[in-house]
Amino acid sequence: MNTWRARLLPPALAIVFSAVLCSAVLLISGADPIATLLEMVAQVGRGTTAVDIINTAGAYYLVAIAAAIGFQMNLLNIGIEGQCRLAACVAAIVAGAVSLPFGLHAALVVVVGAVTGAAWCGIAALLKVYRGVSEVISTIMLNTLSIGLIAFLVRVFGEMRGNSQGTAIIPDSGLVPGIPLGGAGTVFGLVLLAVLVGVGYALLVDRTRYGFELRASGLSPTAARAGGVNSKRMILTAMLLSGAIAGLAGLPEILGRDHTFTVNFPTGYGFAGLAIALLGRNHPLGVAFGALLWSFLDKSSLTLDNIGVPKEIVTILQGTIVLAVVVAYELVRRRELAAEQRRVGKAVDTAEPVAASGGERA
Amino acid sequence: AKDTGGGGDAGGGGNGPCRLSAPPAGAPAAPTSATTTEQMPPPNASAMRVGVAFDIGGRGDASFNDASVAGLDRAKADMGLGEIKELDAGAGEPEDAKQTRLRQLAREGFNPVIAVGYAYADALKLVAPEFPGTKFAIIDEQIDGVPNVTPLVFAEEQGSFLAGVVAAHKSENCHIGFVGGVQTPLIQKFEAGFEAGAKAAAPDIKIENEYLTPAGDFSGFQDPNKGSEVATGQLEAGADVIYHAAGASGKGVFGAVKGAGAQAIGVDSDQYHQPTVAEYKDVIISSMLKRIDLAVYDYIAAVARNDLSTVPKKFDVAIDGVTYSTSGGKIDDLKTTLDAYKAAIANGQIQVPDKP
Amino acid sequence: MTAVMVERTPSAREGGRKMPGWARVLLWVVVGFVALAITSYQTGVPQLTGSGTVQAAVRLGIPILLAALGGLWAERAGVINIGLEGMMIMGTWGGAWAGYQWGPLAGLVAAAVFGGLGGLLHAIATVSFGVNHIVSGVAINLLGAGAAKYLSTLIFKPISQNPRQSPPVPKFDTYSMQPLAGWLQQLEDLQRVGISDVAGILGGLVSGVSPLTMLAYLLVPASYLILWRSPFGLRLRSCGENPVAAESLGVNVYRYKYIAVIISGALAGIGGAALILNPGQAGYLEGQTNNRGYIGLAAMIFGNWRPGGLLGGAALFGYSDGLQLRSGETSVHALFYGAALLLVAVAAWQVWRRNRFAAGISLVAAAVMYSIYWFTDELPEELTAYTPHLVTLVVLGVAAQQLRPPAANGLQYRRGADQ
Amino acid sequence: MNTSADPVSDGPPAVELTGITKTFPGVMANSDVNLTVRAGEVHALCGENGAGKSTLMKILYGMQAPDSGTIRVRGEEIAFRTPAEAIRSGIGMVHQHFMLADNLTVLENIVLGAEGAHGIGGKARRRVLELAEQAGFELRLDVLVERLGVADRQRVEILKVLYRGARIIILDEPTAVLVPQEVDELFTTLRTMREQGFTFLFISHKLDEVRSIADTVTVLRRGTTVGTVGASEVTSRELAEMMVGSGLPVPEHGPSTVTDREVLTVSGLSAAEADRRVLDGIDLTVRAGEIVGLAGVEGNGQTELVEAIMGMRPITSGQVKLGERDMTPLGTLARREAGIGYVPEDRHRQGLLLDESLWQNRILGHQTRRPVSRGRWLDRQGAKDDTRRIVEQFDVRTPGIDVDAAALSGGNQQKLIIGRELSGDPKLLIAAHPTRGVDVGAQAGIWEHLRNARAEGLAVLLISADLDELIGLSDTVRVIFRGGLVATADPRSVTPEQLGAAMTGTQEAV
Ligand SMILES: Nc1ncnc2c1ncn2[C@@H]1O[C@H](COP(=O)(O)OP(=O)(O)OP(=O)(O)O)[C@@H](O)[C@H]1O
Ligand SMILES: Nc1ncnc2c1ncn2[C@@H]1O[C@H](COP(=O)(O)OP(=O)(O)OP(=O)(O)O)[C@@H](O)[C@H]1O
Ligand SMILES: [Mg+2]
Ligand SMILES: [Mg+2]
Repeated sequence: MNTWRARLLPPALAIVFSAVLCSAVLLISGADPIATLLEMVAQVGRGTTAVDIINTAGAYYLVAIAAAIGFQMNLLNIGIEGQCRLAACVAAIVAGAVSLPFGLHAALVVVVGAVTGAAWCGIAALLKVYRGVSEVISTIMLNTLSIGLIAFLVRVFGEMRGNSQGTAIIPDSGLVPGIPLGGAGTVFGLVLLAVLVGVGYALLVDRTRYGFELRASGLSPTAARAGGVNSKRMILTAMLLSGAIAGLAGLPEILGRDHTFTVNFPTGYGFAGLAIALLGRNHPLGVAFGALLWSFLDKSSLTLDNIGVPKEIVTILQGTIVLAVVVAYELVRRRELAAEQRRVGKAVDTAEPVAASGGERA
Repeated sequence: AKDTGGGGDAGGGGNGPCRLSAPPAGAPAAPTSATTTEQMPPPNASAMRVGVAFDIGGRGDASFNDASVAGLDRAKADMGLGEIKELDAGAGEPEDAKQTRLRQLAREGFNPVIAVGYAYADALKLVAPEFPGTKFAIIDEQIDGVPNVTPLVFAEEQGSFLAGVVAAHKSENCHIGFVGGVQTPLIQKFEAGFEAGAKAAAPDIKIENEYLTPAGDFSGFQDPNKGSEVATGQLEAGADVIYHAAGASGKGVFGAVKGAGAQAIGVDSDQYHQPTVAEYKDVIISSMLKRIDLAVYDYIAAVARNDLSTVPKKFDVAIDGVTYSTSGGKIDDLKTTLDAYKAAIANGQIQVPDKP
Repeated sequence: MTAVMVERTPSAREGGRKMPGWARVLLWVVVGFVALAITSYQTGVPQLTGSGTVQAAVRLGIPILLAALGGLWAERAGVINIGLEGMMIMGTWGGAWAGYQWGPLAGLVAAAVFGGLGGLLHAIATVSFGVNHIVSGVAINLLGAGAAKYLSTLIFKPISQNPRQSPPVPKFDTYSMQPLAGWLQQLEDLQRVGISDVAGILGGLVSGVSPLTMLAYLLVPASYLILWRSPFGLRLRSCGENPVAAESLGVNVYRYKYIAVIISGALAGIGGAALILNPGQAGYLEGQTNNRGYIGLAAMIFGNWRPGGLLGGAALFGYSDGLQLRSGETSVHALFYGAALLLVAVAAWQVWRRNRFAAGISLVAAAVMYSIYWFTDELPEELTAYTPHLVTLVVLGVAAQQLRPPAANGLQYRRGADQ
Repeated sequence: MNTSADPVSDGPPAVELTGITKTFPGVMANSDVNLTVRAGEVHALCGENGAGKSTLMKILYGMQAPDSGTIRVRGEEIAFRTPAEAIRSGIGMVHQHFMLADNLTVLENIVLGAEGAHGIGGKARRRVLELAEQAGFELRLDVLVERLGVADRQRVEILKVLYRGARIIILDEPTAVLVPQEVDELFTTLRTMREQGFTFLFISHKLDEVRSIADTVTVLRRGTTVGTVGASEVTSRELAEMMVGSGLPVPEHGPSTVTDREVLTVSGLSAAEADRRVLDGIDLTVRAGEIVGLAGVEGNGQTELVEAIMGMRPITSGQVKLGERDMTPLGTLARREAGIGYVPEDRHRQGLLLDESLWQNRILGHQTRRPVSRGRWLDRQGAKDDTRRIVEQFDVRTPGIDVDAAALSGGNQQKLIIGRELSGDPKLLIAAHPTRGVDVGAQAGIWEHLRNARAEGLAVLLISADLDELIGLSDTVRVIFRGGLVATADPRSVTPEQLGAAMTGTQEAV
């Protein structure tokens, strides 16, 4: 399954398939699919859309890597949404409350974000490891609970600005300067954090012992156990890691643009993360591609109102892409395995010495 | 056996109607001269292109988005606007989506651009300075210091005060309820005013109040199921007039009220005439009107005249920016009382709190 | 000379104390009820056992119950269905669309059909294409939400002037089991210890019931009978336990999985319809399912993949939600008292099972609960709003290890492949 | 049910397979197979692993479709598309791997798929009891199958087939998991039923058994029929030669290499599972250069013992020592690092990452050690090089080390595992069923490697269901029964029957 064909064919197929399906839907509702696509592409060049795509892709990348770490060992961290929001909230509260020199301040905030995310995910991890509670259910519950907790924290530690409730404005020392591109907007400085996390993730999974154990646990928990992998420890650490990275996802926006956490903090990052990780096959580059695609669809869809096409078409497109991509992967995987078995069969046939050379021995 | 509609009686352990205090006397008749703009002939604005960025819900939400639509439509009819472009928001969208929406309108030459909802506040602070030649307005948020932004804000607490007075007078148990959608500062203004009004009219009154969700969980504006349960709870506790500020969850409130044969007060626009809740018409005795339509109309007219100073600083009872509706004729008997309170608020005799 | 040297004779095995399953369930129901009744009087919060609260619990619990039943059908056939939420959304849309035009009955049917379509898609993906069940479910949730949005923009907007809402939809009427409901109401009004509590709870169950609610009630025993007492159900369950074996006995596993998942979707769709067609509900409204599909899944797991159990899960959720919505912080606060009582009961049970350690833990937890009750007057409103979720999490944490999912749940099955 | 035909009738053959060919990707499982089974006989199928026996039977049972060839049942040509159709023609199959749903009751398992006959209620129950009585089985119908032992499970399988009114019954390696006494019981049942007119297709690797029960034997080799002979006319040796085309390998004792250096010392080891004792005070010693064989009927604690020694299962009391070092508090990885190699019983589930390349599989279990890792980092090059070494030394037939483990045949997968577990100079090897389902050639190779390692001072704990293998390889044989070690046997003098008696707890009889 290591050929480029096997890697690239499925997403390409999926995107084409979804595009065809959505075109059909568009045609039924009387819109021109080509014009719609052109309009969406054109939108990238307008205003700050290009930069917004990059910025949001950064956040998406982080949540998707958080999801991918879980997927590597068949853990489904549906709680990314809650971890991301809660971590953003707590980090913003801390950021607004302390005063530290520039740099150190932001570093502290990043650490607080990661720790909060990890801790919130850790509840699910502990419940799974010690009480056998499915992480799917516990993280769903934790997502909802995080909403209440955030509301509580914002009320107690936050302040009111006009009609919006938010945490205290973060002083300049806590901010992370971005890369200003004039009228095109400002790329968040913490997008670099996403890049770093990506590199770290790639190294971790491919080159380290921990990464190997992670993958092994996912591919076959029983084999991993027999191979000395401590499954409890793996579940715990993988969930903590996943939560920590999820906890970073809200920070680029907060430290780069909003300078506060308000109760209007965007929702839906968690599920986007799951979908993007699937799309990118948990591969560091694949996920990057997925994050950019997702972000592009999100941002460019803002223009669809302009040409009278319902924005919802993009949600349908996203859903179809996810489904189509996994189907395509499965089909390609089956074909590749059959091909490989044929190859092995051939190799064995040509090298066939004797079936039973075991007759003679000492 | 089939439960016949309205069979339940809400006044189970009732304690009878309230002892009512007299309406404030001696207040001079309210300065009915509404706004200055109203009296002038509508200007011609046929060349004007108006951009509108809606909050979640958009055109047809039967709430504040729709109220601004009403203002736009009237402006178009009276002043002949050249073009109107409306853009919708998505649920839970990030800040940059709002910015993009505003920029998009400004860049395409729409002027003025009206941002509906306080959610646009931060985005507007950022975008407005980028387009100094474009005039912006924002509904429901006070933004100062940006010269090309006009805030259009309302004294919801004053309108809700009147709703409180209505409720106190109409309650047969001297027990009323308030259902808030999401516990945000804006909705708390409704609660504060309602309570103050009810207490002013009947100092002994019992008031239930409950929010569907805490701040940040905006599903409270979208969950009639919960609205219905909360209202039922209040009705069973003895309340018999319920005022809601719960967006689309209000449907559930009306449903519960109708089931119990009690009375309800609507919010924002005249819900008696609203098609989406037409089936509950008969229990809606009044609505607290928040005249976003008026604000939008005034603002467009002011832009057309190129004189923004005529836009009121705050749309309050004094200029009928917030008021009550009488459709259905259920509170015709209260008109004088209400107008007395109105006058007292307008001339400062009564100060309505905006925090509970 | 013997080649085998005997070392010792094997010892016999010992067993622990056991109790039949039904008796345990009954016991816990009784214990829970007694704890509730005592709490209700000691804390002075009659709502805890009021018929109003119970009715609210029923109304809030029915969509969850139906979603949970949907989960049961799919997972008993070995297909994890996390796409319930999406199917429920499809159901709400379908229910509103047909209900608006042809009345509530048609709405109910359409909701089942639309939910079933979601199930069909899930079946195609998971059964025919071997897609990971959770992945497919996530995608279906996206698709369901997207499709409902799109359809409602297309179809509802011209009528309701609003792309996110349907026009008003006619509702089912409600019925009460008279004269029983009336008698129970009188009993409850007497406010006598015990009797009034029972009357309140029973009264809540038999009054103000809509046909849809009745259908949901019926679907629980019906699911049990079909799944556990009919050949069809045996075959369906065998697909969730050991599909290879089932196939080898001539069971068409694909077909049963398809049927199960489609039924699952249809049940979720009906759950969506409960949000549309029951009295007091609005029509279709974007976002109105508000994660009830997921909660349904949790209720099913909570109920150990059994109809009776998931009924309990849905009831618990509906009850705590109804309680917190209707009587707010005070009653949730009182629940801590109840929790302390229950934990004492658990401790007693553990002592009986000779599990000292668990008994000790339970007692400590009971003390914690009681001190929370004692030292606080009210809980932050933001947190009580999510009582049901917290309760679900805690109960799962306590009970999860006794759960027994179908053996082949979530596994990919391909015909002709070994294992 | 039709009237009982007299045994070995002259009518049309019960089953006639002609020219059956079946290819899997890369494997020709059956090529032009011909087989004729007379009504009322026990017809045995022999052949080494992968010869295509199971595949042929699955084709007859409608579970797999042949690429070409015809099937006749009682003279009538039939093309089965599903097992249901085969069942309707009176064919039943008891699979090599049991096909039972653990979480369903015995009754449910039996009536599943055949509910049409008597429903699933009282009528069905009466019918099953009736059949059980006929076959001489005693079973409680309402217990969950997960609570049954192997022999009982097999009875359930047979009842399943009978319940469907099958007259032609395929038994795929029914004796592989049974001890001799249970085998005898099974054969008694088969003989009775043969008298009643049933026809059996019987697959086994154990040639003595084949000769004792079968009327006719057909031998398959590499997917084709080698020939059919009367069971009474051949010796086991002749059969074996037909199967492999040369002499049959038998494990043989070399000179003893046992030292008195104790490598593994297990003392007083007990473990429990949900109130049930699964290990009961085990004392066991394995010395350097010694192979200790563990005999026992499946489910008597051998799996649990291995897991406890590997640190994969919590214990309630006792101690495990490697040399002088106490392993008890250590985890699995630490035990592996200390020098324990482990060949798990289920290579697909426990031995391999099927969807990973061979060299990634080399890392599993060794992830902390050279040459496959350096500290916290993997050494990819080192892993690849060492995998090439294993492929070479252990004769793993593969085109390269980048193919997925799933693409390899069972025997080659097993060789890879043995090679891996003998890497890094282990002091102790725990080998659970190291040659199960491995063909004769590979089997001999694996034995060879075990013996060589023993000669170099390796201590081996060998678990096997194949008593010949146990007796042939071990220096000492211990018997495990109900979680306790109940007997010790000297492999040089013990017979399989004696061992079997000890394994079933009837050792007094010896
Ligand atoms: N589903 C399958 N896909 C691919 N190859 C298969 C499949 N089933 C069997 N084979 C291959 O077909 C060949 C014949 O297998 P079969 O199971 O019939 O052998 P067997 O004679 O029953 O062996 P054993 O003694 O191990 O049971 C083997 O090489 C096996 O690898
Ligand atoms: N379902 C399947 N799909 C694809 N390949 C299969 C399948 N089943 C078996 N194979 C292939 O057949 C070969 C050996 O399979 P087989 O089951 O005959 O092994 P085996 O020697 O009998 O081992 P085991 O005893 O573990 O089953 C392998 O190449 C395996 O990949
Ligand atoms: Mg095999
Ligand atoms: Mg076989």
